[in-house]
Amino acid sequence: MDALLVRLIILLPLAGAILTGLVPLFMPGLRKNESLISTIGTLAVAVPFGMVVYLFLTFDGNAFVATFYTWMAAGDLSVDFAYRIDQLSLIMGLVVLGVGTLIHVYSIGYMHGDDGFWKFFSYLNLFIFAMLNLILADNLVVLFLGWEGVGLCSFLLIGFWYTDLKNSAAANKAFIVNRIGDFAFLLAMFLLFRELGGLDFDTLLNGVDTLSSTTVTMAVLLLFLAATGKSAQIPLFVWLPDAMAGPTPVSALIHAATMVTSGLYLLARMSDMVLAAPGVMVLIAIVGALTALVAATIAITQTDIKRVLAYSTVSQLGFMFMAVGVGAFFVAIFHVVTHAFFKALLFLGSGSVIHGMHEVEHDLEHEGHDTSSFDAQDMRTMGNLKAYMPATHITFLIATLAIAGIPLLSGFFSKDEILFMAFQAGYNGMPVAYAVWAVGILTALLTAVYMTRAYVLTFRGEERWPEAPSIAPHESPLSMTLPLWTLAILAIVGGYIGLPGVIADGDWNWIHHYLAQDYGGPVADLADSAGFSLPLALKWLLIAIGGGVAILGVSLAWVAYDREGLAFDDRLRERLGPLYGVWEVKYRLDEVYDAALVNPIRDIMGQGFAKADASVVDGVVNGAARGAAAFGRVLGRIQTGVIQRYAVMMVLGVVIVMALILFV
Amino acid sequence: MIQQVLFLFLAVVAIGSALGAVLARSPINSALWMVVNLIAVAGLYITLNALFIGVLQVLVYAGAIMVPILFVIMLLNLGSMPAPSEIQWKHVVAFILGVALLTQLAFVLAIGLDALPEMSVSEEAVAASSAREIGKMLFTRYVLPFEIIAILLLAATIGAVMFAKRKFA
Amino acid sequence: MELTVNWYLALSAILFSIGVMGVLFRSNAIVILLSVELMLNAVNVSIIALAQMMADSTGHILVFFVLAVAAAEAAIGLSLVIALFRTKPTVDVNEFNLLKH
Amino acid sequence: MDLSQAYDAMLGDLAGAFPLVLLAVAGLVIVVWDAFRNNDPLLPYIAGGALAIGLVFEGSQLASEQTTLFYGNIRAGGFAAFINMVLLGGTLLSVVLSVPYLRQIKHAYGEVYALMLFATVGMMALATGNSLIMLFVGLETMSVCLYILVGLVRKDEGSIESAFKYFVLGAFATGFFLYGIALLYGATGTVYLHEMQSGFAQSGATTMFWAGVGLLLVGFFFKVSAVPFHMWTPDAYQGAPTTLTGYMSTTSKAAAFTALILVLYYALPPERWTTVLAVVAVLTMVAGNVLALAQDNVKRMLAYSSIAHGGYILVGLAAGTAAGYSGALYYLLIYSIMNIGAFGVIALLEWDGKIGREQTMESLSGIGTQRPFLGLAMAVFMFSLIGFPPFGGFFGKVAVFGPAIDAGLTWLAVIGLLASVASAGYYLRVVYVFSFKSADERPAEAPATGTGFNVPFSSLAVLSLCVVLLVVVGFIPGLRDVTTHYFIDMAVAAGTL
Repeated sequence: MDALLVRLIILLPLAGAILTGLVPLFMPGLRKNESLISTIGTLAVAVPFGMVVYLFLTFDGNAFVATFYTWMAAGDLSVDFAYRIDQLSLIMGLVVLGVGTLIHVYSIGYMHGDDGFWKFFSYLNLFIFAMLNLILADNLVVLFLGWEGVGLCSFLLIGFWYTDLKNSAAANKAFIVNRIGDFAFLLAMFLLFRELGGLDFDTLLNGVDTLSSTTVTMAVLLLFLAATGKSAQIPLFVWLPDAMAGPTPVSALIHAATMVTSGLYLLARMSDMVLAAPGVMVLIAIVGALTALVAATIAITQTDIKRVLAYSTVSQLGFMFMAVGVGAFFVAIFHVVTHAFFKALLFLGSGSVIHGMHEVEHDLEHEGHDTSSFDAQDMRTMGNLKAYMPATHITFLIATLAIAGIPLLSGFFSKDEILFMAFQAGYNGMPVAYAVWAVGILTALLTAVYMTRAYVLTFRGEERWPEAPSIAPHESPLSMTLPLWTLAILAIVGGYIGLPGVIADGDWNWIHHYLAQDYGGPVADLADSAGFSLPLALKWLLIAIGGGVAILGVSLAWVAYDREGLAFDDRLRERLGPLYGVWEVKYRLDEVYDAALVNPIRDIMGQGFAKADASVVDGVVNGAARGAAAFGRVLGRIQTGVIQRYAVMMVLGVVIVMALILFV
Repeated sequence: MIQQVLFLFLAVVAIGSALGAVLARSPINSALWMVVNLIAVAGLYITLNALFIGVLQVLVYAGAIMVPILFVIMLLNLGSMPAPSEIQWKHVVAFILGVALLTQLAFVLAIGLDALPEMSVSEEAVAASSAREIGKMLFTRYVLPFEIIAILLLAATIGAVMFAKRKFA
Repeated sequence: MELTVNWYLALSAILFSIGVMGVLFRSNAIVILLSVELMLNAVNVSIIALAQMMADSTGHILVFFVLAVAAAEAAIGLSLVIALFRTKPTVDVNEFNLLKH
Repeated sequence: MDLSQAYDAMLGDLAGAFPLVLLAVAGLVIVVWDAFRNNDPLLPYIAGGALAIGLVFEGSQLASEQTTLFYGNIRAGGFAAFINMVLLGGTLLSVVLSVPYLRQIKHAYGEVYALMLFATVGMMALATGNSLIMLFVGLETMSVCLYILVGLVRKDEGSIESAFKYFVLGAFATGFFLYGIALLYGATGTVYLHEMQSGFAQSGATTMFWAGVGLLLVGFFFKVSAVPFHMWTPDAYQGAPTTLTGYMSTTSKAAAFTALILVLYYALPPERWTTVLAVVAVLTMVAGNVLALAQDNVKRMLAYSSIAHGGYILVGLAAGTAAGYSGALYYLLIYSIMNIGAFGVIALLEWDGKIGREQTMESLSGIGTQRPFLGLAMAVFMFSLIGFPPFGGFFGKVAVFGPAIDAGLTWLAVIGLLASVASAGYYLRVVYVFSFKSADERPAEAPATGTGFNVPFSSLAVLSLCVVLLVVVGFIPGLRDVTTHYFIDMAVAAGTL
């Protein structure tokens, strides 16, 4: 029964993708039938969600594996198509399918009238299918299939509105940057397979003790590199902000709630192995903290509402990596859950706003205005939207307060737990963790500031678009606001699954008990953290600091931006001087990559570069590709078309081959 | 003794005519030098007591292959190529590579052949190289490659007709 | 000095190298064809010498096949030269560089 | 040996080598038929029918024990059945794709199908041959037929030029190959692959043996277009009719690689050549990918990409283990499907024989939105060529890189993986230009691209089949294992068969 359910959970989204994708491809008449397509597409996710809820409720604490079939059994390698149901995969399944269902519903309204409506639902279903493969897999191979599958869907969806050249460039950039991470993943798999002779999680995690510390370190390092690609950490985070070119529901589902957290999931799944590589964990903590800070500072300066949210996502992912770095895997997953709620809510809210602003743009065009410079995502043209979009306003406010960490909302509990764990790790003899904690506190303050800024600039103050208020946006349809309200409720109460340790000695931290290994779950726990060695007063103090900076940040920013509006940005720029400038240009990371990697290649390769197609991929990836292409053109000169040159090359080859075989 | 003298004579002729074929300005001269070379090599086969192959060499190579080549040269009315005005770098590279290859082959011969016995064409060898023995082998042991060679020749004929015919339908 | 199989093999190597040089140096398509034939011919000398040394008729069979292949290649090569000559009245291979880079 | 007895035994052998015989006879029938009824539209059906029957026959032999026929000259059953299926299947798909294409470019000669069958006979002889004589004859039969097919569009000077280049360099390479055979024959006293190791041990002519191996490898490197013996490849691929480019880029490479595997596995002691193969593999992967990145012409780009894929396969061979060889065979299967499909799509976007030679990537902008099916199929082929899961290409790459790492060649596999990451640059560009650009962005000076000709049902079916195969091939249970048990016992390989 349960095995059958697992099959259905996996296969229904695939069936949905085929029905909404391939059938309309060959029967163009169906493409415009939005109600049919959206019904199929949404049910293909909603029904599996119900099944996961059932599995979750009837789960008896014993992990079980549903094997579809043995896929290859070549030599030592035996790989099954097997899916694992345990605490971790159930939690992830609930989040992915739950948020996924809501976003499908939301998309019905958001994508209404788009030519690619059917394609969009097909891609979304395909994404859910791949994501389920990723989180339910029982071995690294199937997980990797899902891992690449979500990358593919991400590529397709970022480039969805492909008539816009920039979108395609962003899609390519995301794809190619991620290939670097995937490549590390493959190497880790090969390495582990060679050492352990199997790739299913039981073999891997039971075999950790038999591995040499070098091997473990290498493997964890490679897995971490893979995670930095998918979860957008330094140095591979440059793709995520650009990925916002896709439709907003995609940003919410893939680039905030689910796909980008798969790096965290991977590390949590392999937590026993990660714990065996303490050196790498320090690196993870540092990278996480740096990413969180860097992204938060950039977010303060952005004016595009989706880019603010994108950098905020990068920053929050940094928090999660901090948790992993100090060995608190379950907290990372906890933050994944709460973050999925409020960040999806924020994106959907911004989508609702953009939807409304497009309406404004349309009306302006109707009135004969020149709208070529009008940007529906620019917060500088918004303001006072609370008057026009009440539901969006309230839900966005809730999400803002939640992500800022205002006490008793979901973000507070999970973020506080991360900071607490970091501090405790320092207390338990990991000096760098204190620094991580300090950076975390600073970042929390910045988070409160930039999110409040985004909220105030968008919803408060006065209208800044032309012809206001005679032309005004309207509230989005029910199919869009319903998911907003649902997520808002979750963003409020979601944190109560993990109450802090000061309450009832940690007994009420349900998610800790559910996931962590000491309690039967699959996620490892640092052995000494179970003792909660910190004095009680210190614990309360830490909570107070965490809540305090959030309240401080929100109130400061609220007062400042409510009073001065956009002008406060300029005051900040003056006050902070060059620092603000650095943030504004995003630390010039794209340019640094250019200077470090691209330009030298270009200089060496000389001419031919300028002719290269400028539109394929921009930034780093583009540059590297163009550099290689230029190199190719140089190599290509050997290909003169004259037979005798070819023959000379061949004889050169003969001489080399003979020399190698005779004298080496 | 007579064998050595004969070998040396034929070898000198073969190398000389090969150089002539490669170096001659006019393609006609090249082809004629080539014929000399092929006949000298046929002579070498005979010094090895490989009579059947020697005869075949003259018949097939010198006869069936060289004649069409001469035909084509005359058909296209090809004159001499102009002498190269200056030495091009590609010629230098080509020469160096050719010498390198020859050196490697010489190395192989110098080092590698110690293990091989000295030349003495036995009665067995004479028997093994007879037309009778070769024919028997061709039609039993190597009948499959023999049949495939037939296909190869058919394909080559089709191709030659296809390329050379003025209008092919 | 005894006449050994090495003499034949050395001669074969020299002829082979001359053939290679011919392909590399001469730009006349027909001479290139001749040089390739020279290479095959040179290898035949080796094969026959080795076969006679071992009193094995396999080598003769091999040479028989090489002769057939050489004939086929000559036919294809010549017809290609004729076809090329029709597109452009020259046999200088340097002139044929439409496809490159 | 009594001749009549010999002929009695041969009758049984003929039945064992049934597909080879059938193709040869079908080819002869086509030639004769064509002489009486010129370019009869029935001719491709004869070819297709023979190929299909051969395919079914080999399928039935897949599980049988490997044997040799014709006095040990050729293999049948097991291993041979697998590779013959790849060759026959690839040829069959190419024939089906070629029929409408050749008609469109007005070169639908009956002889083409006879030549394709003859070439396939040569390939099968090459891929399953067990003696150097068989390898040589098979290689030459295949090559001669391919020279002719490349130059099929005679009125286009590019086509005839590419055939001439291919021919001259091919004949040149044959010289080296043959020299290698001669030296090996001298050093071991035999031409049979399975006797070579013991023959080598007896004679002790080490240098001569290894020199022979080196020259033999050169011949193979040329045929599989490994760098630096690849120079003919882009020119020949570009000038050939597009569906036939797909044919020669897959089946001929598969045959040559298989023969190389047989030689390495049965005839050579596993030392020395690892370095050579590894070095050549690196050169091939790097140069192939880098050159492809710089290409604007679609066909040329695919030609360089196929060079790079040869490099990946060489990585598996360099491992020198049973897993590496079987991985290489598996890769050949998947590679054939991908490339036939990709060239098939390109072929359907042409409307005369010359356009393929000149068609640039940009001139095909937005073609994927105008022809959604072709766009989708091309995207699948490109992603598979990148080696992106869940498409077949990924499993192929795992099958060759994994054994290399197991054999201690981690650096080689890393270079291979990096190279395939880089390859995403140009494959994605095709996807991007086809589907993400609009037709208005086609450069004005580009040759006017129509939307190609109307796609006949047969071509659609073949492309769909390729797409479906690529999506499911990695997931067919047991398929990967088929090739592995051919190489189980490395130790007894020599001398026994």
